[in-house]
Amino acid sequence: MKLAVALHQPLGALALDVAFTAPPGVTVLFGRSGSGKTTVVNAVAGLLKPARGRIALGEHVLQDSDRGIWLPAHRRRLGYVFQDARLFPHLSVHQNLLYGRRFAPRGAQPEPEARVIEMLGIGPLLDRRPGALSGGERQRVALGRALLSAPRAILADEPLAALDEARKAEILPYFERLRDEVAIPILYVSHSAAEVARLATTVVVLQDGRVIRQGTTEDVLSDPSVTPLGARAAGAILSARVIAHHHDGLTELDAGGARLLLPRTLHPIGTPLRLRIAAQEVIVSRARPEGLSALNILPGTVEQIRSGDGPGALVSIRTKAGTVLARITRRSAAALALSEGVDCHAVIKSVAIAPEDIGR
Amino acid sequence: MKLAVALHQPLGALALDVAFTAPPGVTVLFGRSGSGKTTVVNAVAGLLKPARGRIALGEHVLQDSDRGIWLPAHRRRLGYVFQDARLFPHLSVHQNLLYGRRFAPRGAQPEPEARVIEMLGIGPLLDRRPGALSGGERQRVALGRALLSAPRAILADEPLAALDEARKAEILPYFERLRDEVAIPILYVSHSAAEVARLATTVVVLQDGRVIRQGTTEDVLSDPSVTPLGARAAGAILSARVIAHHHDGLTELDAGGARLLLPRTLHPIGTPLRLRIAAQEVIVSRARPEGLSALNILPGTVEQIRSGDGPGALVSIRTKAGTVLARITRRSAAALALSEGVDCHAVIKSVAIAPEDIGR
Amino acid sequence: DRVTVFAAASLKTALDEAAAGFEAETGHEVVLSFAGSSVLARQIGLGAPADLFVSANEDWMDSLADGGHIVETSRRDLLSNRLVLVGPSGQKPGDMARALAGNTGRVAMALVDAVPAGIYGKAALTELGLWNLVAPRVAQTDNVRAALALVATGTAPLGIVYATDALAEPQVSVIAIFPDDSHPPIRYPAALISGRDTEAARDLLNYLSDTEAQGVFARHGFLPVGD
Amino acid sequence: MAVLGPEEWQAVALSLKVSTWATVLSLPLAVLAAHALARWRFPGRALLNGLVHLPLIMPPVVTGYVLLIVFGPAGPLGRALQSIGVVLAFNWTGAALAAAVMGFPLMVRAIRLSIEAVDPRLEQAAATLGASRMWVFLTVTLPLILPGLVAGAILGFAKAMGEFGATITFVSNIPGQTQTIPSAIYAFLQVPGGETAAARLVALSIALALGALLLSETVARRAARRVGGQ
Amino acid sequence: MAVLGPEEWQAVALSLKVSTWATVLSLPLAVLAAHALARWRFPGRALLNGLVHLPLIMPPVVTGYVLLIVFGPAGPLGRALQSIGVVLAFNWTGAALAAAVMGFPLMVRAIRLSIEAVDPRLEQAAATLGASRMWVFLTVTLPLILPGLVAGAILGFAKAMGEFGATITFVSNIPGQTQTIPSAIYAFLQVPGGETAAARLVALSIALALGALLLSETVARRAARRVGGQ
Ligand SMILES: Nc1ncnc2c1ncn2[C@@H]1O[C@H](COP(=O)(O)OP(=O)(O)OP(=O)(O)O)[C@@H](O)[C@H]1O
Ligand SMILES: Nc1ncnc2c1ncn2[C@@H]1O[C@H](COP(=O)(O)OP(=O)(O)OP(=O)(O)O)[C@@H](O)[C@H]1O
Ligand code: MOO
Ligand SMILES: [Mg+2]
Ligand SMILES: [Mg+2]
Repeated sequence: MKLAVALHQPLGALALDVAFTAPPGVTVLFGRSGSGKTTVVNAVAGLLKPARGRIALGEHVLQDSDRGIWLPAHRRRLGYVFQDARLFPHLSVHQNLLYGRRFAPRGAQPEPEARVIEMLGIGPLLDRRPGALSGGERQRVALGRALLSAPRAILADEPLAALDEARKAEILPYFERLRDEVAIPILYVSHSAAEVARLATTVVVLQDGRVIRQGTTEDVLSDPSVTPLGARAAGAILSARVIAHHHDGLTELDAGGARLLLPRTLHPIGTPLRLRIAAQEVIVSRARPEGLSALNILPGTVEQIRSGDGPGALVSIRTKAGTVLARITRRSAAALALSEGVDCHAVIKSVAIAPEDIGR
Repeated sequence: MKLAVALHQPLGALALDVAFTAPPGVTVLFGRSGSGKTTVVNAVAGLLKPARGRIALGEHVLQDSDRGIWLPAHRRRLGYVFQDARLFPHLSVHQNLLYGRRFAPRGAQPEPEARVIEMLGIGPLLDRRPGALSGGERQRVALGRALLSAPRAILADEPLAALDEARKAEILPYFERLRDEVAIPILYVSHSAAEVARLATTVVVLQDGRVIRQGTTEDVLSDPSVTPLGARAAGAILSARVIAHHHDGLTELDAGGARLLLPRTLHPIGTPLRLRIAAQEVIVSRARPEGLSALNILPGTVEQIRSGDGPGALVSIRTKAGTVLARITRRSAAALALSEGVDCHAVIKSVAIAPEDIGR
Repeated sequence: DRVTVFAAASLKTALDEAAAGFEAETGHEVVLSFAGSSVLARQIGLGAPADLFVSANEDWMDSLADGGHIVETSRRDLLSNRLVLVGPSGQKPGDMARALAGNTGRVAMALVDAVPAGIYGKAALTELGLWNLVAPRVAQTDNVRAALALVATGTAPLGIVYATDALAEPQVSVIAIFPDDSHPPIRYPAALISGRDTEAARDLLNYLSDTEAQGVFARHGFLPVGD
Repeated sequence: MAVLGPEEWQAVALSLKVSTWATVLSLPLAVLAAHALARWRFPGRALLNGLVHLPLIMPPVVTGYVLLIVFGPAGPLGRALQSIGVVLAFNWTGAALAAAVMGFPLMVRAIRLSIEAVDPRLEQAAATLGASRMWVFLTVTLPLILPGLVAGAILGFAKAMGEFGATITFVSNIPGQTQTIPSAIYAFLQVPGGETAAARLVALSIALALGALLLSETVARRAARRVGGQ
Repeated sequence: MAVLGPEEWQAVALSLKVSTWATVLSLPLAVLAAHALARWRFPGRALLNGLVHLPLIMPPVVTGYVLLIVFGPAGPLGRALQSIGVVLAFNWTGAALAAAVMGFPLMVRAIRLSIEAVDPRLEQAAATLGASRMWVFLTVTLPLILPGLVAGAILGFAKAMGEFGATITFVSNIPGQTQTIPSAIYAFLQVPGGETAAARLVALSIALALGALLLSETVARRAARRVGGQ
């Protein structure tokens, strides 16, 4: 089942005009502040009635302005996780979780309550009031509440933006589990490249109310022409698998035959992981460098070099592990005589792969 | 004139018990959420009356519980910049700026209005209402408002925390100018290592209501035993001076005789800068590496190696530019046979020096 | 000059007309304030700036006299009136007792312990042996005109008011007249207020006792004193 | 306080009954009106607002008179109600109606303010979870405005305890049936020497209303704390 | 609406005068009381709250009677005021006092709510800039509660326009001197056939009060917008 969205809505100076499809898995809506992300999600949720549009979830039409169809929010059965949780302050955590259940249609099969509570680790909180929860706990409960309403899709508008790093790290894994264990489309708004890398199966990039790019996460994030977040967001996603945990605290991964070392993760051996390697953390070398502290050295071939107005250049290097992006200075690119087809090495520090950039 | 603070105050489970001195310049109060930073600042401001304590600004006693002295907030003449700006919504920007002036004592010499407005770049905003300002503009006005009340010290409680990266980058320089141009103590709360690196002259580290470390910025931030922010916060501060702007978009700096290249900054030639080099961005090499894209290679000597439980080790390398910290894996440290006194090179990518880590 | 008169509510229509005559004749200005005699007496007792008080019974005038609030020498009975049982317009005249017994509806009266019309009414019913029959059904109002309104609007089927009230209100009909001897004689005593006995007030009091004004009152159904 | 006579006790009991019913019955309507004024945009909103405020603006005697004309035995609504067995005129039910009408604007104002303070984003959240407008109101808005609701109700109750002008005009002053505390006080004040009895009742009615008021502040504070968390 | 007679015009003019003065003079006191109830913690707070609410709770006639006893020519305060040339009883000034007293609780409630809505952090900010308690109130709190202040004032004004029971008891019903619109209406209702004249005045007084109410909502909305930014 996929979510198909096509909208037109004048918004102040901006005209929102988007069309995209969100397949099962996580579709991240990505873009600068003010680009229209929240507006799109609210339109999908039915909290806002766009001037024209067609929104359908599989066969189920939520809006079709041509045919005069518009379902109100409470009949759409979409689980919305808001940036600010919006838990009901007068209800306990447990009552919050069960809130949507009574409105679910008889036939609906919500996730079993026990499973959701276990998955989100909120068992110990059930009797508390939302006022007594930390920000991270609050968002987990909000997620649980949405799930237990037996939704046909999940909408999440920057659910982690209000949280500090520690809290973010606490919640991201729950969204991962959701993506992997629940087979409904998730539309997720974010402007964190790390979140995109960890969660997204599909990325839709918005700019000034328009979709400027739409595709798989690997494609979109490694496309240097997509700079809604500035050059610093560029990075490549590698798929890998845990093959060993070493005694000195490092975890070894296999990525398409190449070996990577990073600080120990808690994932058991065999777990498939997605790594985001930020382009600015990668050093390029023509010869295989020796005697460096960096442990990961991937041989490869230059696929493409793009440079803009600034001092930087973005080099894509095809390696066994996949395409790696490196942001270096134009001066270095010249000094190393890099050009398409040239052989080189991508040098990556183990410790430069940040914990929040490692996901399943 | 310096601010001397000694406080005791039970706070829920916590007992706040701190004593420190803030000399002119910026003293950053640094510590985890809940460690008591805001409570300290509020006590200094007089918004909270600690159970026991002595707070004095030079000769001027603000509180001395032993002698029964306690000045109410409005008689302390401290400029408080709040995290949430707290501009008066019913007054224009200009009226907000002038608010404190009428309460300043006859003798006080507030900063000249024109100079503050110019320094903060808020001239074009004067007639607007706070509601129509962006977050960054709002904090600048709040800073100006505090300055124009002719304060004897400035207090700032995470003034940038609510802002996104772009806004932060917009305001930090104003605090720098304040530090360099106004000769009063500034007590600044933050938990961003980058902010500390750019602004602080003195750092006071709080943990669970106690001061666990207090000293110059260089000392505190490069001390791996101080980990209120986790290992990733470790980094060294280098002092440098702009010596050239190159055509390919790079700026060349001189740091104690060593040359550094980084993406162009707007500072004119001759400007002294402080750079924070995050430890995890530094690669260590025994031999001088050749053919790498990294442009900055500083020769030096290993001063110290510290490792904890994890897979990482923190290497201090004494270079001409100053001490540089590198966070590498223990495996690499062993492979490179690093030990105290060994010669090595610190390899730093130009593009890895983030714009927010460069300050004056 | 200006004369301020506090007068019983039942005098409203007639006294308005008589006062206008006085104004035309003398050029003085008359300000009239009407309410239940009880309210007015209390206010005068507490210093209200009335020059002349016309009560609807002797008791309230007596209570002012006891407090020294009136000029005793000026006191005189101005008018008399009769008490009637009324019903909605169209009601046929009939026997008092039968009308009261034959209808189980409310009987509207002014406050039976305070307002003159109520006091007279209660006395008359008691005298006629009807009080016990009527008492549980009495609906009391703060003055006699309010009781009249209850009958006029059809809220109460019966009411006890002055004959003059019944005459003024086309929406009600008189069912029966209470015998004069069933209650203390209805008197409207008038007196000047102590310390305020101006020439104009004295003139007005005299004017009201005089034939011209008495003619006006008669036209509104009031009876001369001593009738 | 001296002991009250049986007639005075009757007045007290009646006043409590009348005020309680007036409050309980007008509360749902007040909530509805407050909700409409706070949240809905519809033509005639200003008119509704004015209508709700009328009893505050009009002299109570006039309000009573209007009630008499409309709900009296000869009035259009009065006749209709009578035909289904509801008698208002000269009945304690009529006193309750008068008290309810007079207290209505106060209730609506208090409740409206508390509705305006409810975060509409919580209501949106409830809608996305499947709750229809009605359910959103019952399960989210209503519990959240509880403090304001209680405050409004008790204010209305206090007002009802003191209502006089409209009551005596509409239902007269019949001991044991429509003689509320204020009517009894008024009657006492009219009789020479009645001041002591009147003062007794005044003190009692003030004590009752202040008690209610204190109760309302306590309940409101407690409800606010409950909603606020912990 | 038919043209009003001179006596009716007098009543209208008097009512406007009385209500205006009542509102203007009681407003500062209402602000003070509201501020104390909203922000200060002091012994006797509950008592003050009760006292403020008394006129809402007591039958208006009783309030008027109390005023008469205290401020009448024979009353303790009345005599003191009279010696400095201020006469309240049976004077339009007394009508203003009665109206002010009766409208007071409504004003205080409205203003108190708006004070409670002011972010105390703004007041703290003002204190750190050197403003004493008094200045904080004048330069921050007061401007921010303007909408509530206006709403409260107009509500008090509307109530004053309709006040009857306390007024007629305290100052009687003397045309041209103390006969306000409600007293005039009452007088008309006493006369058979006076309903038309009464209805005219009722309509006028409703129009005036509703106008004020509408004005208050507009002014409050505009002030809220001004404070909200842009
Ligand atoms: N009701 C409205 N009326 C007019 N303009 C609006 C309205 N709501 C939103 N906008 C404007 O529409 C644009 C898109 O807003 P939206 O909230 O969808 O952005 P966003 O991408 O979610 O931003 P952010 O990342 O800051 O949440 C913004 O420029 C915003 O100012
Ligand atoms: N009024 C209070 N009563 C009880 N505990 C309090 C109170 N105010 C603060 N605390 C507690 O005191 C501790 C210190 O709080 P404080 O706000 O000073 O921390 P902080 O260092 O400023 O944190 P943050 O970085 O989150 O702003 C926290 O544990 C907090 O929960
Ligand atoms: O005229 Mo009266 O004083 O109502 O009986
Ligand atoms: Mg948004
Ligand atoms: Mg804090």
